Amino acid sequence: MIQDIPIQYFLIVSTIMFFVGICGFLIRHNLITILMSIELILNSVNINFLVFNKYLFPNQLQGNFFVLIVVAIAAAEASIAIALFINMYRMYNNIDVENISEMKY
Amino acid sequence: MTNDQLKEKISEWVSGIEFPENKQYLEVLVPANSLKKLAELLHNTPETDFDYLISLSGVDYVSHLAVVYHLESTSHKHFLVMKVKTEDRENPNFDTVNEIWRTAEWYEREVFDMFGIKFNNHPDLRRLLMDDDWVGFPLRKDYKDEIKMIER
Amino acid sequence: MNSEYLVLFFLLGVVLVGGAIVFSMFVSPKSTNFAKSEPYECGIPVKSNAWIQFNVGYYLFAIIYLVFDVETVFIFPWGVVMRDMGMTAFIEILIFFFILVTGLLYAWKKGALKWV
Amino acid sequence: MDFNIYDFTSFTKWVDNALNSSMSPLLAIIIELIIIGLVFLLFYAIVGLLLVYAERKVCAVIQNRYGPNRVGPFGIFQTIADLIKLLMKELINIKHADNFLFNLAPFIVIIASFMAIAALPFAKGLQAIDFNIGIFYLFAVSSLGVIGILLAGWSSNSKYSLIGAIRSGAQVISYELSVGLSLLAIVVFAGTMQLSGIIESQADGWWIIKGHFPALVAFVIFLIASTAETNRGPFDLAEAESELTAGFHTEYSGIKFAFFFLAEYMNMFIVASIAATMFLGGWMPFHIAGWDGMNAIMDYVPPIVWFFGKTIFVILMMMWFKWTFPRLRIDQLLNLEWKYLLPLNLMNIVLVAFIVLMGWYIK
Amino acid sequence: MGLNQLMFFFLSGLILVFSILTVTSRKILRAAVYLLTVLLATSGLYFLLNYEFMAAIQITLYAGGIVVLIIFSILLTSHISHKFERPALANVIAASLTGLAGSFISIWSIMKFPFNASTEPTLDVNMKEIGMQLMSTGHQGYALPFEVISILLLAALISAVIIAKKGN
Amino acid sequence: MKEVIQDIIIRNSDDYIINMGPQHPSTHGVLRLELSLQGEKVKYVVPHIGYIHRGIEKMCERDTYQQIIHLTDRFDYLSAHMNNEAVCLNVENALEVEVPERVKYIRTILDELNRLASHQLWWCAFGMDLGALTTFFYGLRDREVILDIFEESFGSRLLHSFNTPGGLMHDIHPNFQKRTKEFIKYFRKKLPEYDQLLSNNVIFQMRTKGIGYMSKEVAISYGVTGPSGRASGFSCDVRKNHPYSAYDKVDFKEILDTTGDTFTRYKLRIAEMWESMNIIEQLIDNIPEGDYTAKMKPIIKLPVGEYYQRVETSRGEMGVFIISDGNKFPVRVKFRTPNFANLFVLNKIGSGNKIADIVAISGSLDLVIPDIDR
Amino acid sequence: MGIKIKSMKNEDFLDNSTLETLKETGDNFFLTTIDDIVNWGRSNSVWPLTFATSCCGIEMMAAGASRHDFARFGIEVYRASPRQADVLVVAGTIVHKMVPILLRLYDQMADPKYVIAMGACAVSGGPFFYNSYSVLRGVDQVIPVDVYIPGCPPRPEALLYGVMQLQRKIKSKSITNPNEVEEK
Amino acid sequence: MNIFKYFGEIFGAIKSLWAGMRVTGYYFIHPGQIVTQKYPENRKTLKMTERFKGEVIMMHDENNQHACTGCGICELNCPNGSIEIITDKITNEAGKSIKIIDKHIYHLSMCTFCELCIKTCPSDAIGWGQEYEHAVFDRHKLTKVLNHPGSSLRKKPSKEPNQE
Ligand code: SF4
Ligand code: SF4
Ligand code: SF4
Repeated sequence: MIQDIPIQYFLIVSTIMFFVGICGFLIRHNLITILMSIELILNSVNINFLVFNKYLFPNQLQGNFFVLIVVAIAAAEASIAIALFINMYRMYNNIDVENISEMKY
Repeated sequence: MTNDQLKEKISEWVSGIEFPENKQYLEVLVPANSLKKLAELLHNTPETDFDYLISLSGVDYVSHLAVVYHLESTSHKHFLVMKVKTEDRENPNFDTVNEIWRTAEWYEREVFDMFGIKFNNHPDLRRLLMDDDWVGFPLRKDYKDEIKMIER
Repeated sequence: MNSEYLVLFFLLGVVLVGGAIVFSMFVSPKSTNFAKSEPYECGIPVKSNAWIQFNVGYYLFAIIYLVFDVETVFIFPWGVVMRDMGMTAFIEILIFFFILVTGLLYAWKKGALKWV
Repeated sequence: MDFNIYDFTSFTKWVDNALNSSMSPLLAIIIELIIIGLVFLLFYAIVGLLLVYAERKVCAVIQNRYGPNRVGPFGIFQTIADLIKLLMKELINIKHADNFLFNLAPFIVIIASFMAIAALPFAKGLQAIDFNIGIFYLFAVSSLGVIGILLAGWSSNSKYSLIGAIRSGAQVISYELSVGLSLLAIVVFAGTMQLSGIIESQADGWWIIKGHFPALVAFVIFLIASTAETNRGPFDLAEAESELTAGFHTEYSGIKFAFFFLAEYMNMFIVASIAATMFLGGWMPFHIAGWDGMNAIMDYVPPIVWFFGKTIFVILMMMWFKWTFPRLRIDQLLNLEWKYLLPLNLMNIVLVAFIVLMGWYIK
Repeated sequence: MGLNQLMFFFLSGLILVFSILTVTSRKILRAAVYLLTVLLATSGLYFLLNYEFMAAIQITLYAGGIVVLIIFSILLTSHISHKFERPALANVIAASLTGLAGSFISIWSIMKFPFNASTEPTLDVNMKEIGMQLMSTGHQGYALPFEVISILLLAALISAVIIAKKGN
Repeated sequence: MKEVIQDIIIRNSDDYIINMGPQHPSTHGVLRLELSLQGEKVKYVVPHIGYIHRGIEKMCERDTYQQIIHLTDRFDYLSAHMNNEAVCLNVENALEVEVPERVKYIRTILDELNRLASHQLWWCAFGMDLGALTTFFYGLRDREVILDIFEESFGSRLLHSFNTPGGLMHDIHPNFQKRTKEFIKYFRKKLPEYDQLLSNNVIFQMRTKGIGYMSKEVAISYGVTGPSGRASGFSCDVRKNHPYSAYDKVDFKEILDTTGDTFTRYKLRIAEMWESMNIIEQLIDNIPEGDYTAKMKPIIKLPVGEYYQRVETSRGEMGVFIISDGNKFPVRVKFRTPNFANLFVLNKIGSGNKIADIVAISGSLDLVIPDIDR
Repeated sequence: MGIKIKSMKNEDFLDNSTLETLKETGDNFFLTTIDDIVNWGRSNSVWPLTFATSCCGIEMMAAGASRHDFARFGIEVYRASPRQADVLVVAGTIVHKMVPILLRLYDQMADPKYVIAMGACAVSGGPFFYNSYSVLRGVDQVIPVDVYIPGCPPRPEALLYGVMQLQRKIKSKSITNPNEVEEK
Repeated sequence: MNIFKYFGEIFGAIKSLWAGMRVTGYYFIHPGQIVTQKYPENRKTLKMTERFKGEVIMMHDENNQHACTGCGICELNCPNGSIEIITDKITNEAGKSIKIIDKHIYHLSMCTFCELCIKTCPSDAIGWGQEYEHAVFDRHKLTKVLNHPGSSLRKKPSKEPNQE
């Protein structure tokens, strides 16, 4: 645990980050921005994992491994998502959510 | 082929051909309307085989405008100068030969740029060396430009 | 105890660049004309505004990179313990590499590594 | 080797104690930070200027000429003159460009190199941060610089810079992998990622000697990949003069441009010192196990000299590359990475693991 | 105020400000740069927590990998003059209400919940430990996830290649 | 019926156009190339010329024949001597003046020296285009030695105006033979270094092999001459086909190759350098004694008629076409310059390659822009 | 009062009178120490733009090559982008078609910028002064020129000499009163 | 792909790269090969060749006399008008009115060093000067008057017959 900083501080930061991500998810139409919002959300989750690990179970490493796995999945997801976006862009010349309905695959 | 054989052959192909006097080499003066035909024949006939257009120049003889083609055959090594002329200074035009010798495309653009001679069916007849908005044809003998040209 | 050092070095960069730019802004001469603020293209006024017709190669490599980057991250902890763990770690990494190389070979075969 | 006359740990401890005893801990640490900051700022500037000068001289000699020799003795003030001039040069702002990002790009490039310097071990105890993941940290921050290049290229609204930026993006991220994997070979040998630990493990011989063949392969791959990662030498496609005029920094003028210039040289310094640390023993003197007499003599050379000597050696190698080879084309560049370096690297790591498993390296 | 707190407030301030900027910026590349700042600050938090490996991973994968990829795709797909439309007001209000309500509820419950910090001795997180656990097959071993992730990545690679090739 | 070679550029309004030049390090002057890009690939190349069109042909119409000489220096400034010679030979032929043997020998030697200097400059510029910066300095270092020889005899390094109708301006300097021989010895040692540094380098070979292929038909139809044409198997060496000066007295090979890619064009020029040294060595010791100029009237008037003379410059066939009406000024002078035709082929062999290849290809054509624009 | 250039005396330079009048009209006869430092930096690091139109460009290249080695004067870094260049060496003929481009390049250079007219063509039109319809007769008609180097082409030494003249001119300027930005 | 070919390629590549590095490396460790001449330092010893074309000068002897008769042939022959002859009429001792040179104006800024004027001058009055440092700040400084002030025509051109 960290001197002088209660666990709630970290949690508040991650919570706000999480909901900012949700807001971004809702208000933007551009797929890349939506992807960025998702990254924000995942990131806030990661903070939580680590903070819980640090404050509540300091003699274990589970939190760390979960973060590792989340990051790996995030990377895989991002790479496929971007492949899709760029393909969409090549077809429709823009990448807004509206076009998803037209996608063939 | 020797020059005489060439002469014979060419006068066989097209009528109205003249052979002006020239010390160095064989010269033919072609009427403008049979230029394309002669050029094609010269290029495609295996005995003549003029496949290399060395140079294409415009000339202003004051009395008339002319275009001079220097031709060579890479296989037979013979040399020929082909010439066309026109008296029309306002709107001179000839057929293009750029499908026969590709290099002619730019040479013709240059002649157009410098002498104002137009080439029918040329794919891209724009000014080559001068600006697009340049007025006049600089290499003509009657070209004058008091501002840009200091004469001596 | 390390984060303050990191922030310090971060700030050093900011101070160096920021300071120099601000200083330079005050002392350097200024003049404007029309052409100066135009983008440079060998002295020709920029005309076409079409967007770049990009190439699949550009981002395909980026995507493959991301995948491999994750793998690299995972191998590093392995590297540390390889000496201590011995055989187990060796076998695990062989499996891991086998899968990884399959991916690489697949991409290779598919022509994803070829620049078109 | 417990006793080392050139150990800086005691010195830093002493500074720490002196400050702590005279003021409050918070103030003490802030003052400490400021001192460190100033030292590094100075260090950064001096190394950058010297490297620029060195490169000019080296290329001059390679090319049968003198290089700068009229400003000060042997022209050593040449880069200072350049610096003054660049500082006094106008900063041009481009119309239609994204000014915020345009100005941000040099920050990112410089910050990335500063972050890397934080973890470099210059001598025993002379290291700002000794992470236990040291080398991995360096690997991590070295991937940040490319963002600056991408931003610079995009925000200048110029075709040349955009092409340069995209090229360099594809290039840097590709070679990042090879850099990481070739470093991993040494991590496997040393069994630790802590830089000080890695250096200690080379007390009886450098890894390039102890690890013989695979370490040599890793070293060569690291040299190639890091040259590419710093956009230098035969891999300077992002700023290929003869193709893209000045590449991604075409539109930058004055001091902003100078920072890109500086960052290139600092990155070169950083990768060279990583190479020196990982493969050539860092500040560790040249030791051969058993030859105690020679080892003792070697110990008298200060570690900082060893460190900089090795770094300069690697830097010279990189300059030598740059001034010898023609530039690669973008597809060949990526081919080299994906079809040659990466597979070789993976093979090499398996080989290293095998050698470690069997204990066939020189202990 | 201790140095730790100072650092924490600095970093979390960065995170909050820039994450809000990320979703509100109308220029897409700027949004990506803001996101980068958020991620870097997060890794600063990890450093503060003494999870250095996680922090470095955060930099490598998020900042150096995903953000670079995002920027890359932005470079390829959008022009510098491009700006987002301002989103519809109703949309904004709805989204921010959701966000506010959600975060209020969560924060409230966080404040309510009695976290009792563990008194167990803190494990010194060094790389050896992480590596051992990651590679070991026994109890608390993560060897299986380790291999599974490689398969996940293989799948991601293959699908990305297929998708990208399909465009041609 | 022979096949017709066509490559009309079809421009599209939404092509991604990027301008290379007029101010660009790799266009060697003020050539402007309009590249249409698709990613890194170039769809077509439109060369724009005229940024250094100086109206020399017009100026010639108001100059005497002696005065024309100094203008000819200035289009292909790297083969200044050959350009001079073309005009001089033309005037001499028209007047039927027999120039002394000594002049012929000296002219031939100077031609070859000039060709060497020009190829050296091309080599270093080509290396620099491909990013090998050191070649620039090595090439120019060796070139300086030739320039020193020139300067001793002509008083200037680059544009010497040393020919005059009927002969030469001065006799060669007494040191000329000695220094030329020294140079040949020196350069025979240095030329293999060029190979080690660049020709054998894998990176260089990867960059140039198989790039910018030009077939023999294309070369002839586009009138690509000089080393670029000969690399495609177009036997166009004027020195061999229509010998002038002392070329009929020396024994030399016309170097031909049929591969026609960028690397062949490169290799061919290196081989030409060896051949040039052979030619010089054959002549340098046998320069006959005699006058350095034929007797000429101070005011030259060509008889009425049209005259054409071809010489081989370092870039290809150069022709001078003079029309005279018997006055001291010509009616029309037309220079057929090699680079004009050589540049036009760029789109044909360049489109479909990458930006970097365009740089390599245009470098291998060895363009001198004022020679195109005149 | 002379301006010091390493290894060459003030009296050895031509055209000192113009320099003196320049200083007097610029009412900055007294240069401050800061001026000295700044001018030292500026004059010792003039990076040229790679801009060569014809024959003179070859001599400019020769001046950069091993024998003459431009780099000794700190002029090493040829910049291909006008943003980073300090001096525009007009080496070669400028024709009317080129004038807009030359102007644009000059405009795009960052201040302070200098122009050297190298060769007869750039100084006055040179060999193409008479009878040519397309040559600009001297670049000083369109952009302000700092140093004129005659010759056709000038020897590399002449260019180096011209560069030293430019350094002298730079050293005679003051930052508090930079010579007026000439409009053209 | 053939695995041997793969490694063979790598090996060949390294060998060829090493060949190039040997060349540059050789020069790096042999600074004696440097060919640079230090220009402003070697000004004293730097001599141009005797035929060097620096600028056109008019030869004056110790009595400040030259050989130019003011015939104007050089002006006529100069392709680009770099020479202007301004003549003056004076009456000589014999009472005859003759033409002498007043100003032989030479535009260095335009001269192309073609040597025609020197070649054609019937009295060999002009020749090449060795000066090459011409750079000035003011273009008008490049217009020179070749005959020195107060100089006069040499009485008897007592020299070998003209080469031409
Ligand atoms: S001054 Fe002479 S050498 Fe220079 S560009 Fe003009 S013609 Fe060429
Ligand atoms: S050298 Fe030529 S250009 Fe110069 S003054 Fe004499 S004739 Fe005129
Ligand atoms: S210099 Fe010679 S040619 Fe010219 S005016 Fe004098 S005497 Fe006549």
